[in-house]
Amino acid sequence: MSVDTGVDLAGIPLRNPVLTASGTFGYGSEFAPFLDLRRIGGFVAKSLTLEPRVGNLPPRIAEAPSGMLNAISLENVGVDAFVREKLPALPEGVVVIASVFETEIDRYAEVCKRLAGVGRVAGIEINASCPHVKSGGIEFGQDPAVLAQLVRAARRAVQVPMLVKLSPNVTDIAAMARVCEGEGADGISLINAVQALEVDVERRRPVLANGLGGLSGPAIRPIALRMVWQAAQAVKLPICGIGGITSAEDAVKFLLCGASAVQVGTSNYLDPAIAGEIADGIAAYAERCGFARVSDLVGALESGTG
Amino acid sequence: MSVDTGVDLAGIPLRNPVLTASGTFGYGSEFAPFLDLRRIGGFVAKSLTLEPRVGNLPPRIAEAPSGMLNAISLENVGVDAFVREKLPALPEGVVVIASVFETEIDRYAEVCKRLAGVGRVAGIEINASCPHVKSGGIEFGQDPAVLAQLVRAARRAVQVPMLVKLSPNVTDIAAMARVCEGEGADGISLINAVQALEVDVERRRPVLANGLGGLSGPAIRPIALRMVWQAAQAVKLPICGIGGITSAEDAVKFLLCGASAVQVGTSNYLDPAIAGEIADGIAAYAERCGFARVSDLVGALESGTG
Amino acid sequence: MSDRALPIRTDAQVVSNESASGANLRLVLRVPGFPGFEPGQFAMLSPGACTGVDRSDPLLPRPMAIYRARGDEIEVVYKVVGRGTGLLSQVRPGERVRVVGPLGLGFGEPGPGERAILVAGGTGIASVYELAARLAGRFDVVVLLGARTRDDLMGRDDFAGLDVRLEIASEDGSEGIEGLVTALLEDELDAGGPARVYACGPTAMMRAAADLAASRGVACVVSLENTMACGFGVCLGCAAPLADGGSALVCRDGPVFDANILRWDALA
Amino acid sequence: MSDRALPIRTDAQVVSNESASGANLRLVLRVPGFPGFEPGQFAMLSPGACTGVDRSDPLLPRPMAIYRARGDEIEVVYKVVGRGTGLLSQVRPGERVRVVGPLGLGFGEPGPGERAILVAGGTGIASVYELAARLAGRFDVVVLLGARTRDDLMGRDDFAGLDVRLEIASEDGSEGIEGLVTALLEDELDAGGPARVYACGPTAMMRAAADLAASRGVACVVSLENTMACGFGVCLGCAAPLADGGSALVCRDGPVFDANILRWDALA
Ligand SMILES: Cc1cc2nc3c(=O)[nH]c(=O)nc-3n(C[C@H](O)[C@H](O)[C@H](O)COP(=O)(O)OP(=O)(O)OC[C@H]3O[C@@H](n4cnc5c(N)ncnc54)[C@H](O)[C@@H]3O)c2cc1C
Ligand SMILES: Cc1cc2nc3c(=O)[nH]c(=O)nc-3n(C[C@H](O)[C@H](O)[C@H](O)COP(=O)(O)OP(=O)(O)OC[C@H]3O[C@@H](n4cnc5c(N)ncnc54)[C@H](O)[C@@H]3O)c2cc1C
Ligand SMILES: Cc1cc2nc3c(=O)[nH]c(=O)nc-3n(C[C@H](O)[C@H](O)[C@H](O)COP(=O)(O)O)c2cc1C
Ligand SMILES: Cc1cc2nc3c(=O)[nH]c(=O)nc-3n(C[C@H](O)[C@H](O)[C@H](O)COP(=O)(O)O)c2cc1C
Ligand code: FES
Ligand code: FES
Repeated sequence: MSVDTGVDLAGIPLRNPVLTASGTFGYGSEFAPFLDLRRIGGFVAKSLTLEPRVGNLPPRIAEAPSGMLNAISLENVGVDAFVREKLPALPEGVVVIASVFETEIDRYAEVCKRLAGVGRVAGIEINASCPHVKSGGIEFGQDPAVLAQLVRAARRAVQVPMLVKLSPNVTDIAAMARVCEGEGADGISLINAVQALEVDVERRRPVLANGLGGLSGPAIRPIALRMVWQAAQAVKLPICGIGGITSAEDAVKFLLCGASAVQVGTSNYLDPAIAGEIADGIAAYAERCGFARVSDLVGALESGTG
Repeated sequence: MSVDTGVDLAGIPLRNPVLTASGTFGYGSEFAPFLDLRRIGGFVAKSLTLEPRVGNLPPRIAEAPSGMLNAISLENVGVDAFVREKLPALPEGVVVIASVFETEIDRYAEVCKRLAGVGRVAGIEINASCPHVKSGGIEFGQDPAVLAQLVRAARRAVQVPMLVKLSPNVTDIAAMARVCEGEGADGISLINAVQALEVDVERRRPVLANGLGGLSGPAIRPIALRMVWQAAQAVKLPICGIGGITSAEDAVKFLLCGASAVQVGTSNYLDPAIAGEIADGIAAYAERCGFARVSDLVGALESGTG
Repeated sequence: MSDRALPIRTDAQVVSNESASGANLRLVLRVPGFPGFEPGQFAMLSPGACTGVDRSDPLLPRPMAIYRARGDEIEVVYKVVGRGTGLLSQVRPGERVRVVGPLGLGFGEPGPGERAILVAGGTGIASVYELAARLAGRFDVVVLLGARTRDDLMGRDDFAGLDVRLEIASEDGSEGIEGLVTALLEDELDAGGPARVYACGPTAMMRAAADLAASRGVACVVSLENTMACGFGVCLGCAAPLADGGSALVCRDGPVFDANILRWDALA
Repeated sequence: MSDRALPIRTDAQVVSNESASGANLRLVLRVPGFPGFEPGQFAMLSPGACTGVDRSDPLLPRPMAIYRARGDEIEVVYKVVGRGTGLLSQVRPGERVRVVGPLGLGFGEPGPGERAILVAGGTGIASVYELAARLAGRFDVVVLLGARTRDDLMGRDDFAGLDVRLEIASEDGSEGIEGLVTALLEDELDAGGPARVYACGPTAMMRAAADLAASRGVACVVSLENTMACGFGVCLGCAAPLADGGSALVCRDGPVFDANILRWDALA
């Protein structure tokens, strides 16, 4: 492939713009049987909390039209086990971005501190789509003031490139992007799953034990593209585009809207090798359309529209 | 059918809870070849402006995963032609709800005045998902203060039952519902289409000439169910549930979440007789599950969940 | 303009669905109560609802010209270009396809003594077969078909069986003259005499045909193939911009339009 | 627990897909490089990707037990209960189905001298056939199958062809005794002697089997059929709550579990 597929995401050099999304790629090694992890730009690990956590009762997932709902809650091995057991299991040359979520700002900061100086961690993604106990369960990423506090605190604790992952459950995604830029984030990732509800008409209760869940998959892609485009108009920050990506063409749509890289999520469940195929397909698209660098696709959507 | 299918929506008595959504049912008579309009509860006509309007350039629609995008803009025949030509064309016994949208609050009020005292208009739905010129294009329904002004002004101009149709592009749908309740709306309808973007990777431009469009269809149903449930928790106002309804089961989900009635939208394009089948199916469901009245399904979702 | 028969909505039964030439297939559907149709009218088919498994992607029905009809059996000739037609190509006899139609307004007839020049390319060919069949014998009819290559040609043999003059152009010369169908049209128009042009195909082709006809002072109608959601005038998605600044609905006011009233530069 | 062969992901070719009894079908897939499997392991099949037309609804792959395998041909016996299995029932020989597997941990073997009591109902029957086949002859094997009615019974004749004792219960008495399969299990357990119970089927049935076994002090393993998104331990969607307050992943730590460690009241 004569095309230069390398991109820079917020100071993280990637061999290609295809990452995999937190919570959809485990801790990486689960995919080793299916995919050479060096074929993709890197992956974002399952979000980490200070202590190990057990998640919600089943059912935790449900199917939706062109998508799925999930309510896994905070289940993860905890930051220490991640550093001690999960990271060392990964082959050299695999770019790992750690994801952090917690229920209190100081806990976020503490998780970040535990990740500081860990060699294998190329960057940290702050998952702001977590219910904030103090503000009565609304997500950190839904209130500009709370988001600002979170990003400020995290920025102090993070030396490596720091991405902030935004919640789509907001009126004005551009405003949230500006908050991140103002508080010194190196980049933003969007979107997280869209808050949703599925109902079982036979039992007359929500399908998920937790009631509400997050909608992901192709169904939300047009919403994600809109938000990435709006964010790209509003800030200079590098953007990582996420939402319903199932093919190279889908990924290219995000790049054209202004994303420097993308994350493949739910599609990894359908086809654990898909991220590699998407990476190859983006290069093929660039070549076919006469782009010397994949990075030339970023923001190449014809303007004056939208 | 031994089941009582009648419901009351914000003071409008309906023979069954199935309405059809504004912009997806024309002015009613277009469906006469396919469906006896008396089989459904009624319909909401295409939103009306003061003067007739021509819409956007093509392409105005695009397909999306389990949904479609549209950017029709304000195209409609205008309130006067609606009253003069469209209403008289409808058979007796068809319940008609007029929908109003405009770019300025006083223009909204003026359209409502023109509809005042028109016998065939059983109710008025205020479409708040319209870009507000004065606030730089953000939707009336996206800013609580602007929404309050709109509802207040409309309330003064409307004597018949008044529904306010909410935009889903907000952080806190419950807050918007409370605004409507506070300003004297008789009910709320939700959701309108979700703001979205689809990209043509060959032309490297948005598929729609307008750029952004509204996502509708099954893809948004889990989002709509969540918002209807959240609104039902927040206000006592009757709710009309809208979003991706394709079957009686889908409609029942909205009733269980607290909607007193539903509106079928995009599905009318796929099958112009579907609203009638959904109405029959809801009655069949109620009978099968031992509900004497369809209205007993409203809010019957098992609590303690969500 | 022909007055329209009231459309119906029905779950039609698949009689047959066999490949014609190249990527083209011929679908025969039994549509109980089909009221007949005018040449140029179309139907909305729901491939998403084809296989009996309820599925919401792809969501929208697809507009297809009614190629011809025998009693309550209608025939559709279509090309597989994407997901909807791909699904349609998989339906088997006995399965059901939701059909809404006939829809739209057809081609009118030529004036007395006018020669009918039908120029069609690509999937547009399917829209003009019935027109040719009904005008054949009663008018002097010339059918000019264009395709990229021989295999793409729809209904070639059907046209050959009609009492019409048939000429073909293919871009690779594999059938008829090598080149564009508009070259054939130019010769026809140069022959002179009162005539009326009926064009259906890619927008660029129809625009060229319209310009040629206009330059000779010959009337020209075109049949547009806009993307559609409903097909019966309620979604307003198929609007075609008009020269006078207004817009018309392709599904309701068309798909056939007098070429002069359209705003060609803004046609999607 | 058997050590697991590394799973593969491949677009398997459909060899055949024919109706077995009632709403059950038997699908044979050619899976190049299939590494073999342990009884109780399963595969994720993507019916949404069946027909060759890219489609995103239904989205998720469906877990299916590997019924048996010959070289690189694997067999799946499934019941049409909804959209995914409905689509699966329509795939034709030559078409491709995405397969990820073998996944999960299988049933272990009984202890020396232990009688193997396999009790299965509904679609769970498909999970125990290979176990019966591999234990047959080497252990005293009893297979107890339950179904609503005769037609629902999966692989009846396959089991009959094995060197095992086969007993059947149907709710309508159309085959074997009239009643629930757990009644058969009770008799078996009353016969006494060292034994091990392998149960797969509806949750209520497995729970009853587990309770019966426990009351007799007999070991019991069950194979759970939770809804799954990935099948290989990354979505955390298939979690089964454990008695100790923790939770295990059905796809990775199961689907086979010692009945005692599960928190039955919270199983979905
Ligand atoms: C009134 C009318 C009559 C028609 N009659 C016929 C007919 O008789 N036979 C026939 O084969 N087709 C006909 N078409 C075109 C047909 O509707 C489209 O080819 C079809 O909708 C494509 O659906 P798809 O899902 O397969 O393609 P999509 O997946 O929707 O799109 C795939 C590709 O097909 C192309 N495409 C999409 N829509 C159209 C379109 N409307 N016209 C041309 N290319 C398109 C796009 O460039 C896209 O890249 C007609 C269209 C109209 C409006
Ligand atoms: C490890 C494992 C092995 C399995 N092996 C087999 C097998 O060999 N043969 C077989 O036929 N089935 C098997 N199943 C069950 C099978 O996965 C489901 O029946 C299937 O996913 C249903 O998909 P659907 O789209 O057709 O139904 P859906 O449209 O998803 O659901 C339709 C109805 O099916 C029921 N249903 C959904 N999921 C399940 C489920 N997991 N189990 C039972 N009922 C369900 C629901 O009640 C729902 O009302 C297995 C499940 C697991 C977890
Ligand atoms: C089962 C599941 C678990 C997820 N867990 C996380 C998580 O722990 N942290 C996070 O930031 N995002 C999480 N996500 C969100 C995804 O990373 C992604 O933002 C979202 O699914 C949209 O992308 P997609 O449509 O490609 O899946 C999860 C998504 C799913 C489906
Ligand atoms: C083509 C199109 C045009 C629409 N026009 C209007 C409109 O004029 N006024 C309005 O309130 N909603 C309009 N809507 C939104 C619908 O009424 C409905 O709220 C939305 O489509 C969600 O419902 P659905 O998923 O069932 O389609 C339109 C929707 C579509 C698809
Ligand atoms: S396709 Fe809906 S109005 Fe023409
Ligand atoms: S199915 Fe995804 S973790 Fe088990």
